[in-house]
Amino acid sequence: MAVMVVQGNFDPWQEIQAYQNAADCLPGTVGATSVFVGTMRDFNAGNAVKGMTLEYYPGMTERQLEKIVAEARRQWRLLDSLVMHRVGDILPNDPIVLVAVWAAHRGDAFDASRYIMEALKSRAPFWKKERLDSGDECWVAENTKGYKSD
Amino acid sequence: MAVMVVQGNFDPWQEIQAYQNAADCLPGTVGATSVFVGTMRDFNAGNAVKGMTLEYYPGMTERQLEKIVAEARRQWRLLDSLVMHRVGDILPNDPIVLVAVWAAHRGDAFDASRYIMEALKSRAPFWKKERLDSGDECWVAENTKGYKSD
Amino acid sequence: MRHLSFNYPYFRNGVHVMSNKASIKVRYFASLKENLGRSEDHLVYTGLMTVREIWCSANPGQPLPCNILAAVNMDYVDLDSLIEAGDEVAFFPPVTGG
Amino acid sequence: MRHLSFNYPYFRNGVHVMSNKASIKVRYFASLKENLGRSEDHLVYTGLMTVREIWCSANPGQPLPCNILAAVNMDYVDLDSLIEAGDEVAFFPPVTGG
Repeated sequence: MAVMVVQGNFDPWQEIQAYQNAADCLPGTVGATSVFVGTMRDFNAGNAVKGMTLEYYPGMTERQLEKIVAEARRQWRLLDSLVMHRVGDILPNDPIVLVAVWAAHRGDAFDASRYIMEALKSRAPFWKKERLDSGDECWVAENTKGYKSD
Repeated sequence: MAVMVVQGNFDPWQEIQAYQNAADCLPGTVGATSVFVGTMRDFNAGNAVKGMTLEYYPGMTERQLEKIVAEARRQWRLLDSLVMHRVGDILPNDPIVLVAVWAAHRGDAFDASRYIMEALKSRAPFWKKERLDSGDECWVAENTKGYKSD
Repeated sequence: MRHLSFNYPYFRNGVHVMSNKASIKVRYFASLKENLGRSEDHLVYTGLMTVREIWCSANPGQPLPCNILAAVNMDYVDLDSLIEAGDEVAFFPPVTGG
Repeated sequence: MRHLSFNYPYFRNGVHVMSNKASIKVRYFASLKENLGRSEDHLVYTGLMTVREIWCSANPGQPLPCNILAAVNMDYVDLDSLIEAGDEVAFFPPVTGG
């Protein structure tokens, strides 16, 4: 049940492999793994973006991520989970966030991974400042919603 | 938009990496990757399972998987997708199915990956025969549902 | 079951042709294949038939299992849909992949 | 804003203690930090106050931005909740991670 705030680029697929290999309790019990990876796009709201800086609130960010994971564990039957989030300077195509959830059954894995992502987007203290092609810098005002019905 | 039926074990995370690296169109446009991996558990309905054999209908299986992916592409804005499904003899902890979906936005990625998995479970012609610890072999009668409300 | 004779046999250049097109391949999978003890049948096409009638021709006296799925040319079909000469018909139990 | 004098100052072994516990750390993040031109303030705790009152003390004359979020000791709080001596209060704009 790891939660990590990381400086510097990371490969989400390697991280999952490494985490899985180190998790002794998982083999044989896992039927479903649901993973979400958020990556930086080079376009946002019509502007070409060269890069961004991700600010966070050390201490509170980790605490909120852990709370979100705990909420997910209370609602669904999970075997393990891994949440990683990048901070600092980021380039297009870099992974920003990884949410991986291991469960016996797929309903729990799908529901929990999406819940964690939506909660993270609305409550984990991270802030994006984009560097545009024009040279301007601007703070992203608000995250878009993850459900059409929102 | 690849659909593959594979004999022999595969590593889903390596497959995703390789597929992503070969997909020229993806960099910079992808904001969300949603992945589901189904693995073989060593317990099913209270029985210890030693292994299983997955039968399929060559031709029809691929055709149905492609139809399902095409349906997902009509309903959501996807940039790419990868579906792999194992056939033949399988051991506990082996990956059985991989569904990966790349999109600009997370709502599309989450919705489409789950849609593809549920459709695959109900319509793609695969059949599991389990080898129990007791020595008995038995065909799995029916898949469980992926949504609680079903 | 009606046999529509204008559908079969057919003639090409005055020669009676018994091509692949005029037969029906019936395939069985998984537990159904094991229970029947064979994986396929080849029927002579004798005119318009439903998928259900194909089952009866291939398995006389055996009731169609109630949860059976059927496909024609690798697409799912209703048991009452019609098949044509050259079609591949498949019967199988509920799928359990993924 | 009422200053409840029985809350402060407090005494330990007869000595007037001005510990860290008796101060309030106020932190700002992201665009709010840039707009204010500073990342934190340190206020002397002068009795029960709401989070909103903390903002007013630290930023006199500056209205509280309407979409602002607040946390006390790293948990989200309502702007009308009360803070205690030693608390860390944070103000920041809507979060945009993930």
